[in-house]
Amino acid sequence: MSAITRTISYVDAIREATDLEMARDEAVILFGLDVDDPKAIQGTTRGLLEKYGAERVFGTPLSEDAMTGAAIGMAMAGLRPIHVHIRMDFLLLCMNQLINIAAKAHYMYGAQVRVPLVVRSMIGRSWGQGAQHSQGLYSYFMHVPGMKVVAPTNPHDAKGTLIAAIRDDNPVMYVEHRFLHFQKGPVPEESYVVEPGRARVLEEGSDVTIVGISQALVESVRAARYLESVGVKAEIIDPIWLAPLDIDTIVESVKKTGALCVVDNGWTSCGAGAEIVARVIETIGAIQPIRVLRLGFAATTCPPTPSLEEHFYPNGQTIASAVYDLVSGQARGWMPDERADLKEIEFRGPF
Amino acid sequence: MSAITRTISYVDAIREATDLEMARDEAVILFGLDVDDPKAIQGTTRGLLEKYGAERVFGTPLSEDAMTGAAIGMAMAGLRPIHVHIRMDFLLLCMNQLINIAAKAHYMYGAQVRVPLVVRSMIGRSWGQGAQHSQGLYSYFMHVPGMKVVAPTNPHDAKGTLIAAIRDDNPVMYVEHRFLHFQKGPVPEESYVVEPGRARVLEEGSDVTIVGISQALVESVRAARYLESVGVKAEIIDPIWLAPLDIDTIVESVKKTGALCVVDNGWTSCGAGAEIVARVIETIGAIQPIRVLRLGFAATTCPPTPSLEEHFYPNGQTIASAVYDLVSGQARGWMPDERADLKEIEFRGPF
Amino acid sequence: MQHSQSSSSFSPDIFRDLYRIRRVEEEVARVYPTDRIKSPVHLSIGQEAISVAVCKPLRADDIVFLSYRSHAGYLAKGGDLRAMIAELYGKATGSAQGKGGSMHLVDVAHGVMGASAVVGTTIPHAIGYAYAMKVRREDRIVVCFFGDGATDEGVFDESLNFAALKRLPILFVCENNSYAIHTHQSQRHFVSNIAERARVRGIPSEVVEDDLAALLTRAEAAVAAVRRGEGPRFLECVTYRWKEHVGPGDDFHLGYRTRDEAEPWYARDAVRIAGDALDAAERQRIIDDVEKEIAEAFAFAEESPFPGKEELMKNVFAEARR
Amino acid sequence: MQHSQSSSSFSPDIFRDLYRIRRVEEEVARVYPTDRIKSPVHLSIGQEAISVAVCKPLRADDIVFLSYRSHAGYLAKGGDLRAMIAELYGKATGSAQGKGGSMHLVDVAHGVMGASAVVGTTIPHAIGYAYAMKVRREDRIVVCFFGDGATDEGVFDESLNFAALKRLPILFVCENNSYAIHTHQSQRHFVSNIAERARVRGIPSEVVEDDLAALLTRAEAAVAAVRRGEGPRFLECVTYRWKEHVGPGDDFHLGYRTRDEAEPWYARDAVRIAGDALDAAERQRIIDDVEKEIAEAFAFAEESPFPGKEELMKNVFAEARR
Ligand SMILES: Cc1ncc(C[n+]2csc(CCOP(=O)(O)OP(=O)(O)O)c2C)c(N)n1
Ligand SMILES: Cc1ncc(C[n+]2csc(CCOP(=O)(O)OP(=O)(O)O)c2C)c(N)n1
Ligand SMILES: [Mg+2]
Ligand SMILES: [Mg+2]
Repeated sequence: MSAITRTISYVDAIREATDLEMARDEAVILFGLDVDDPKAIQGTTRGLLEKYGAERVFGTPLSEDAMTGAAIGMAMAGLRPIHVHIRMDFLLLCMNQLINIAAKAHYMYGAQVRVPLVVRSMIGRSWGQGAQHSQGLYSYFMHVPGMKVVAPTNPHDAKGTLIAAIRDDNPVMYVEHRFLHFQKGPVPEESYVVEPGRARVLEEGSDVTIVGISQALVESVRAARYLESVGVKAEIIDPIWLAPLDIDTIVESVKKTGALCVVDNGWTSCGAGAEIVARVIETIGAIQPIRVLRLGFAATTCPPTPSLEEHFYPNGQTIASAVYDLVSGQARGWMPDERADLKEIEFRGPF
Repeated sequence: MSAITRTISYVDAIREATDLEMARDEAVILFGLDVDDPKAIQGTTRGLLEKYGAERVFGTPLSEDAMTGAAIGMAMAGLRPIHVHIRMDFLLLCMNQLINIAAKAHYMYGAQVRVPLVVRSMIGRSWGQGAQHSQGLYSYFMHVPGMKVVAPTNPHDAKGTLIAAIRDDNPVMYVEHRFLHFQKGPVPEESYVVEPGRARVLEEGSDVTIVGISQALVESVRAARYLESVGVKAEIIDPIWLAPLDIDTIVESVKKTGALCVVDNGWTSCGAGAEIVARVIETIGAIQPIRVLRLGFAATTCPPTPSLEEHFYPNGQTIASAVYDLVSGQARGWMPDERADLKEIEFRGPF
Repeated sequence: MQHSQSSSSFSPDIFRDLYRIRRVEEEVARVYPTDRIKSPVHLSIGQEAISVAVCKPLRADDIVFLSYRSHAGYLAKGGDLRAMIAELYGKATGSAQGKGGSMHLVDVAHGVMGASAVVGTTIPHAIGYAYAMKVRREDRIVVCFFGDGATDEGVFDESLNFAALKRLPILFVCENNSYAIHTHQSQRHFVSNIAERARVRGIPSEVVEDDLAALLTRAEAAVAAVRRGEGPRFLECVTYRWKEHVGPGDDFHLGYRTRDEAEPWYARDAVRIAGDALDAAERQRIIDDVEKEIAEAFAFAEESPFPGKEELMKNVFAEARR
Repeated sequence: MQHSQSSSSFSPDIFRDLYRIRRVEEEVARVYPTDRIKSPVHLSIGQEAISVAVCKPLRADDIVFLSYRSHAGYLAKGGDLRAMIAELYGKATGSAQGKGGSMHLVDVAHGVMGASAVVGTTIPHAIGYAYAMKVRREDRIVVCFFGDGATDEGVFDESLNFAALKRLPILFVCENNSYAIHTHQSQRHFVSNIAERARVRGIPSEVVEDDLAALLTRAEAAVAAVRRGEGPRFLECVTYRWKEHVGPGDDFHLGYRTRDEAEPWYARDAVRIAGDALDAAERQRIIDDVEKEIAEAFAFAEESPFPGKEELMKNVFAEARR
């Protein structure tokens, strides 16, 4: 693959993908609370109202349930709606439409309708967001057949998966972590798709497979740096798409390493990590013993105070510490000191 | 444990538990769509309106979201609401209140409030219920900290877990499968609780551990009978409570058998089975190879037509066939013929 | 068909549509106990006039959204009868190849966009579809049918708000039969004034009594106004469900309502009234036609195959088509 | 504090309550840029009079439910100031030990049942609590505060319906500041008539303009009616948010509203008006008291410890207490 020379942010990658698709296809339409307001959803919708007009780019009343249903109706009529939510937590208001209709319509209406709907939902963190502004609930959408789920971790994939999602004739849950919004990275100027169902081996290693989901991938890369210092070589996998999930890539890696750690940006119970572990073990559990570990949100409500919040999320150091124990087969009691040079983690490809 | 002489149905066990608790504690209150109508929620609420009056037993408007919020408000005020839904699928209308508030209130309000709420939700099946009247979505509630989840499989536990749920100061999701409503079994007349977090080994065996959830437990017992005919001895576990989950009992069993099959009454992806498998493997995966299999709904929307629906759900025969392959380590191509004597499966204890 | 309360005359088409729906429902009810219908059925008997009157002024390319009590709306809009019966039978020739069932009837080619088993869920679909028509400057319109129970759900109010705000080409039709299953509206609403709730949003709204002539006039006017681009309209149509909530029988034995309550509605039966307006020969010709069509549709369903096992996993996802 | 538009005289208490809330908010805004407050803040500046007027006739054992813009309601109802500031600081002495944050203030001992970050979510809690009071034959009442944006959500309409149906002892108070974040009501509602939506449900309802005297009178009357057992009441109180939606600053630079729009509201400032009604010495005494209390509360928060790591997993579940 040829080197990509332009560097832009994740926010701009989303904006550009939307812009390109809206220019390419009149049917694409963008709405949700505040998409047309001065803050333009962190900048991801900036300029689109001016370019495409208020019928194709509009804010809505605070009516998540009806607006999701409306998005489905628009999709049935042949539009390709992108419905934006500044917090994934608000999706709990429209689960009926998403799970009972969007995921099922094509099947239960005998393939007479299609629901090409993209739901953009943001996960927050820090600054005291607390209980209801922090949840990464994507496993809810992995549970139900008929939905695709994607959680891009870098600007390149943010653009390519959003274009893929918009062109997909099925409902796609597109998950953005606010920390990732500030990531910069190489992004081609032209249109391209990052296809559903293909994971990426970000770094090769022989001792343990670490699968990092959404922003947890960044923490996993940090963890890999720490682990190097104790001689542990981690293979880092970015699943990109959670449904369909590229389990083969993960299984191949675990066959080699014999140890799997999934670092999630949500709770572990019945989460994405549980699914990944179960599928790996169903495939190769009978053949070899496998060390397995899931990390994710602490099994509690997210507290806003920083003294507790720092223990709510796994980070590079805590991941490294736990993975070191995992590969060692015993508690080592090792916790690396924070390294300032790991503050900025950027992906430069290859993609 | 002394023998229990009285036999009643699951429906009557629910009714009796509710009655006993309403008599014992004025704070217990029962409501939901149609709880006071002539069909009395399959009979589970029969007679309670007459006995406790329309303020403590009432039907509601079709407003699942607000009524769930109201239930939470009642609970904050010191009542102990039981909110009934004739289909679990309708919970998708009130996920915001259940996940964003009920599960979190005690924590995020600094332990100043309690939410002693019981949500009774029914899973359907057959008779063309189809896409939106068939889902077993309990993994959504296992995902979020702060909720308890129970899926009793027999009249004894239906009564004992409901009483435990009503007395619990936390939100409890109580899951009833309509097929189980017709089960009969021994139930003590007096009050008793079946405590959260304790599973039951229903049948002992050495070759494979089968965990059956809700109605899938009945199918698992059928499967065990078929498996006997090919010499496979299955250990059957009823988890009863899905959260908190008694993983120790399951782990102990798998240590012995080396093989685990979870038969679920829902989709497998990020489902209860994924969680059980992941926790077992996290505990003992490093020590021994373990054969693992999840069975559950086919990864599709539930079709109403019987020619497809019969393939949507695992049953005694298909479970037996798959488990035989699992313990054999190879595809045997064995599918037992249906046995008429397995139509009625009843649990006679011990409890 | 002795006496008529209304002196209006109705076109043969109206009688045909009404009679056809009534007889389909009666056939469904007749067959139901044999277990050959593989789906719960929510019969429209007693409520047919609303669907027929509202669909009469619609064009083939207009769109309707329905609730699970969808048979009348489906047929009135032109949904395929054979595909419907086959769907109830769970057959591969059904409107959804047996994957929808009675509660999810659909016929996109005839503008029936689909029914849903969860009360109120199709209301926002209707506004979304109408929004698409509006931005594409089409002169089609959407009609959204639902029951009085659906108006209890918050999504109803949210949808009215959006429809009003965006001046959408949509006609809301509430079939108020007073009951949600066995619970009367008076046990669910402090004031029984559903139409007012639309009016307060700025949507012209009216209550239409159970009278075929009135229904036809009011529906035609409302459809015309919506088509002229005047924004949404709302009709609350007062009606009565003759049969049990779900299933083929009567339900007076349950005790939540009495036969006395039902009698006046039977006396106003629109099917009879529309039939009485015709001369006997013409009426009989229509009856014969319809009976033949229905018999054929049931025969078609009976003879059709069930879908094969390989269908189970098909169409979970839509395949790319470009 | 030069001139007053209103000639009414207001009690010292009213001034104290208003001034106290205003000054707490200003202190929060002042401290905010230092990052010692560990939570997003939604300031009530400009809207204080509504909380003060409505809480004035309440008893200590009455209950209020709040939105995330909760500081005014929390303080007006008697919520503990030190616990509030400590909660904003994320300290162990906070109302929720740092586990709630600014958006989830609570003080059960003083009848503040809790605020929520998801718009509209506390409205049904309020009706549930009122239901409990009703069945227990208490003479307490519930007040439910929320913004105009919350009325977009279906749960608002569902809750009105239930409150009306069950004749609950609840006063709904909509603080209509015309905006949901940066989106004006006119972009969200076709007709701006929130109070009408309650009236159509059979709930006596009125619009109260931005006038302290009117607010006091109307709130007192509404609370009295609810307490007499006359069922729910609804007040739509017209108001204006002076500061940005979230955070401590102004936001005219964003361009969604102008300073011109704000000026008339500044001119009607209730804090100043209530102060002007007092003699200078009395006013100063109150100011000194309040300033001292606020300074102490912030000092308390500053000095308090953060919760220790062991708190993270505490109170996920409530322990049995019997
Ligand atoms: C959201 C939801 N809640 C409850 C039910 C159970 N239910 C099925 S039909 C029905 C009554 C609906 O009444 P109405 O809208 O008046 O329609 P009708 O049956 O009278 O045509 C109810 C409560 C449901 N299907 N969906
Ligand atoms: C359900 C939900 N949707 C969206 C948001 C994002 N949001 C936070 S505050 C707000 C505006 C609410 O406006 P209003 O109810 O008028 O209250 P105000 O801020 O004016 O006091 C929105 C849209 C949210 N918190 N919850
Ligand atoms: Mg009805
Ligand atoms: Mg506002």
